[in-house]
Amino acid sequence: MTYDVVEPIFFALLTIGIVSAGAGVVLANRITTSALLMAFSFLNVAGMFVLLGAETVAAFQVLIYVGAITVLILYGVMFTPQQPRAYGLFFQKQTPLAAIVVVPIAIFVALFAFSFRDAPEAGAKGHDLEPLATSVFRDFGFPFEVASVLLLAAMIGAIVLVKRDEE
Amino acid sequence: MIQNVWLIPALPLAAFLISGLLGRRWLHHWTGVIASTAVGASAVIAIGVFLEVLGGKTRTIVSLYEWIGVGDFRVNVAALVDPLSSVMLLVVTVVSFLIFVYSNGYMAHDHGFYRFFAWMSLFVFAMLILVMADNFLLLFVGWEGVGLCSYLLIGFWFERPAPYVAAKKAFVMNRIGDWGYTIGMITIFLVFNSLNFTDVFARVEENPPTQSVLTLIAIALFFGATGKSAQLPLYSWLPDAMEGPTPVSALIHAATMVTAGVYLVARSTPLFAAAGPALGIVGIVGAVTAIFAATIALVQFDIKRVMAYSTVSQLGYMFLALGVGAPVAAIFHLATHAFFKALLFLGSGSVIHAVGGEQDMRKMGGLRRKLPVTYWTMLLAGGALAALPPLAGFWSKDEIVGAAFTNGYPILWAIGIFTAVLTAFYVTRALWMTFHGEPRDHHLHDHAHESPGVMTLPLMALAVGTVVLGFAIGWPPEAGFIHRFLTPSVEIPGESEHVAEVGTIVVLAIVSLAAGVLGILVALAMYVRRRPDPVAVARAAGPYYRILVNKYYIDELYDHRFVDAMRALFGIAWAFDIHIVDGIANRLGWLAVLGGGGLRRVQTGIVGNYALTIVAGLLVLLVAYGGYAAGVFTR
Amino acid sequence: MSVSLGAFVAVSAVLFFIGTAGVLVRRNAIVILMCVELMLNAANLALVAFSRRSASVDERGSVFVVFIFVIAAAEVAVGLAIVLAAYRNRPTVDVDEIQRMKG
Amino acid sequence: MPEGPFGLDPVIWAPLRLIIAVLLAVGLVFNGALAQIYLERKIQAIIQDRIGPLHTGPWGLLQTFADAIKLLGKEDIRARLTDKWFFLAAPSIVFSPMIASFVVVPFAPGIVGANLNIGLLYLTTLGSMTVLGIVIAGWASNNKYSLIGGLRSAGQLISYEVPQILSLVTVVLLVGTLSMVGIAESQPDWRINFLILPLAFVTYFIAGLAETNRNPFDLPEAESELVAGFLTEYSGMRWAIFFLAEYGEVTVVSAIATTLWFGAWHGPLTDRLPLLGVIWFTLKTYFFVLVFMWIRATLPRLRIDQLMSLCWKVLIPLTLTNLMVTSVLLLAYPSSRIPVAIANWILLGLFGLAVPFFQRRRLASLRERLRAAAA
Repeated sequence: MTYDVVEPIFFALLTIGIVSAGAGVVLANRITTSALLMAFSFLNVAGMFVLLGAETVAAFQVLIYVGAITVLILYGVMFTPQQPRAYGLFFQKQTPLAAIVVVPIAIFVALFAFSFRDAPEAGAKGHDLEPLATSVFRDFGFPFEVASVLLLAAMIGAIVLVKRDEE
Repeated sequence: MIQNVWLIPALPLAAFLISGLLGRRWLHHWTGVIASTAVGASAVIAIGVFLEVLGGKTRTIVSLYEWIGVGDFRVNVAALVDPLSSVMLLVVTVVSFLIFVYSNGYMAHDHGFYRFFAWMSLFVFAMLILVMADNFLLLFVGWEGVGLCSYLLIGFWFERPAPYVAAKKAFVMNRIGDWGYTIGMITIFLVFNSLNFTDVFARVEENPPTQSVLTLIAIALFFGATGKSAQLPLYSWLPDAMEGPTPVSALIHAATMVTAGVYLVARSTPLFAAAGPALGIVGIVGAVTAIFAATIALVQFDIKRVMAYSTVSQLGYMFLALGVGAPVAAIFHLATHAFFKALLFLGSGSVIHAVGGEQDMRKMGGLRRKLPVTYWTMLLAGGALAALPPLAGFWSKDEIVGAAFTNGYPILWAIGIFTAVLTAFYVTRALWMTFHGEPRDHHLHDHAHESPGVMTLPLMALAVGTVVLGFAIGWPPEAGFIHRFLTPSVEIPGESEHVAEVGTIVVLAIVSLAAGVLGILVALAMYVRRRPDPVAVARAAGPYYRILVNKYYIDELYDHRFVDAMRALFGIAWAFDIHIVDGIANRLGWLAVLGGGGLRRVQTGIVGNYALTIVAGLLVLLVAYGGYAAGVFTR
Repeated sequence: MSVSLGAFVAVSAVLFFIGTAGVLVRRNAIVILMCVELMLNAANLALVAFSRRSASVDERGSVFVVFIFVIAAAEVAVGLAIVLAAYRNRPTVDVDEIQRMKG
Repeated sequence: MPEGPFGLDPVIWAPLRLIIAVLLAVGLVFNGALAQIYLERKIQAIIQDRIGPLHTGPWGLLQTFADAIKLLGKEDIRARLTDKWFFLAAPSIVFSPMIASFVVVPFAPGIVGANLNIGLLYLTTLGSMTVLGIVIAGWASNNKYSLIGGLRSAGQLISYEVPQILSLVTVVLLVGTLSMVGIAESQPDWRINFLILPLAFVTYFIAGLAETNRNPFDLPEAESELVAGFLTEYSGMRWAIFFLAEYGEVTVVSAIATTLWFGAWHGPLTDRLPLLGVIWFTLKTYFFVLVFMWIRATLPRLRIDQLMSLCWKVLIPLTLTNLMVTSVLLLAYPSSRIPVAIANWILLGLFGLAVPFFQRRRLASLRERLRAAAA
């Protein structure tokens, strides 16, 4: 069993996981189910990253999406009342219209995507940790700083929004 | 040491940040100590830099970083350290330090203590940037910075209306001057394609542009200088600025900021020298301002206002010196004036402090015994102002007046001598009314007390400077240390200074000394012996006296003529705006309302609908892109 | 390299449009947030795929993924805060019933 | 390909290595948990001046086995209104990241499941996944005590992740690698990182206590206020899995501390007999496990607001300062580590001095308020 044989198998499994979990997020009636399926989908995407050889990004993916964003969303779910709803209240009224618009684009783009080919010399790429670190901290140092300011602003904004007025 | 010259402004900046951010809640009165220490450290470094410049490093440019780099437009944050700027650094830091120490006592009971020191530190920072800058833009940063601090500090007691109004007036008048500076700066960049002093002055010498362009630049810059240095026609903010705390008046409106204009012109000497009539204008404006302000000072009763008009007058002297081609004398007078005028202000502050905030000299009198230190130090400073040898003022003023004569401007020389008489008169009058005679208000007199040591020590230090400075660096006249030191950086190219013969110098010195003595004697005659009685003189000269008391009605003139004209203009503009501009806008508005009414239906308020629109737009884009790729649109 | 770059990008596209569909058809604000996250993840996948499989030697694509992480975290925090604030004003998280923006 | 250490062909060695590492991990977790429970009881008993388990087996050694058998044999209860799938999934979501952590733990030279170049990042990643399981457990139980316990735990874990990761980053800055093996190899002989970065270790250890929900940070399971927190509705084997996960986490945190600060497998004689490293490593790890127990027996539990303010107002500023100082000093003196060490010891000293000072001030203000309330 060489890696070339294993890779498509993993790829197929991960694809099934991503697509079915994604569809589950949209279709699930209960919001907690949606949230967990979303986390599962994120994990599968992380698997894809590992398959692509980007372990660092995969680790960040799990750390941020599963460890932080999903938990945040679960918090949101728990602070708002959720009840399973009748179909008419569950989907918006524009669903048929949305289907007409989205499906053609989706099919077109997905088919178009297959036209991308690997660069022949790209196969020998090693670990992504060092090039990633070099890029982030050297070439993109300034955007990195800006991103940190953005995070700070978001943090303050979120606190201000959620803070109750003290009377 | 010279590479660390940036520390000199950095320390006051740090003091500003610390006092401003932490002062209100935590540091309180420690801010005074912190700020004074920082400025003191700056002064020490400035002395080091000065010594190094003295040791032969006559021109160093310390570049911190590139501030602006757009195409050809390159501006560095860089310090130019040469004899001129090192002298200015020294004067600014030393005088600031003494005034900071003094302020610790003077402001001790003010609830805005930390605010005062934060802004004073910021001011020192901006002033140091101004004198260290190696290009016009960075100088402008300092220029605006000191203007801002001046505004903040004049309006320091903003709870009262007068300081607030005075601050606004100072700010607006400075802005008018800054407009001239900005025009000059932009023209410099357009003409020379650079804002660096070095580049600009080099190009002025190598391939000068037309005379008229140079004159325009010089006049515009000088207009900026008149705003900052309170010359005609933009002088009237300075007397009003006395509404600020006295240390502010001493530091900003006597010793440092108002000399920025002098510094600018001195720094731009090559430019002005090449600009033909510009120097003449500088000299005439200076001379007229000198005599003009001195006449007003004759009749003022507010002790600080006398000093303020005196400052305007002395600044006029400096411009006079610049105008007659003696920049060294101007800077020399700037330095000595910084000491004795700061001393006069601090002394008046001490008096005001002693009599509980009273500024009217008519209510003082006989304070000599109550305030011995203040009295003696102010007497020295007054002597310096009246140009009595061997005090500092004598050497520098004599050099200015002498230069006017030897360089061939006898009328300006005559004005200078006459102004010297007036100067001696009003300073004698002010000191007499304050310290001698019978106490006129016994209540104030009984409660007067000498200021604490933290205030009198700076007075004494400044007095030492007042006594020795002129002699130390001005001897022998026309060839003293200050000449040898400063000439390389302000020398007018291609024009050697007229060196007068010793005999001429002595005669000129005796004439100006006689002028000072004459003024003093007249004043003493009027106020000690009452012969002629000042009141009688005032009555006899009725209309002229009233003109002087009302400061030539300049404020009213500005108010009525300029402001009314502006109002009328604005009225027309307002009508145009209401009827034509707004009319068009309103008609367009109706169109928008009608169109919006139709489009309102699209705005459902349902987020999903908006998102769907976005995706539909994506679809349209894709179709368009597909068509483009397939070549539908090319055929 | 038996799985081509195109396949990864196709999966990314499918995930993206699943997310889009979710945003368009669901009514619950929190679910819509989740679907936006799915879309961001699809973009991440495409970026990493291009970054790893294209000719350039550095990790420019992955860098953008890192920035997307940052933005996603900020977005969720602020988005949830808005949802909670809106919920406090009107007891619903149904986007159809929050119609303050109606013209 | 890794070089086979015992003259073995690398083709044989590579899978063998994985098997050994997994066996070690499983052994550490399962046997370790049994041993740890026994030790915990005994140590607490000693500290509290009791005897502890005594009757089952010699010195009560078999007591934990008996307990384990009891738990296995218990009836599998699930309350009707719990959320079935989430209720079932939660224990494994908590347990599997913990067991997966052992893949990168370097037991001895060559004996490591996988020498990932992002090993430390991988560990923090897995640590963050635990939160999800706990939140789900709390929510699925359909019980307000469980829910509050779960939410508290999530808040606590997310908050303490920040100082924990910041402490780890300090070491990474010093060593220059994220690989656990690389970090272990960087501290030969006595030159362990603890001598250079003691403050980072202290902050990491405090954060680690919170991350594993141990005393004095065991708020999520505070019996006095929340019954047993998110564990309330769990019993039998599922409860045991949570428990195993907790002990496993303690072991992981101890193992990370050992690797990062105390030289991992390095010890006397390891240069001649590399396998001895396993023993050294286990001994060092268990030393920290014992410290965990010691702390549990001595310190009282914090209140939730104290817990949060400790994290956000003390630990995070402290670790950030430490990180900044360390990075600046490392940039300034790239060849020497002595300045970093000096700065770190000074910071640690300041921290140690400041604690009683602030504690006394806080107590004084509390007394003031009490007096005001009484008056």
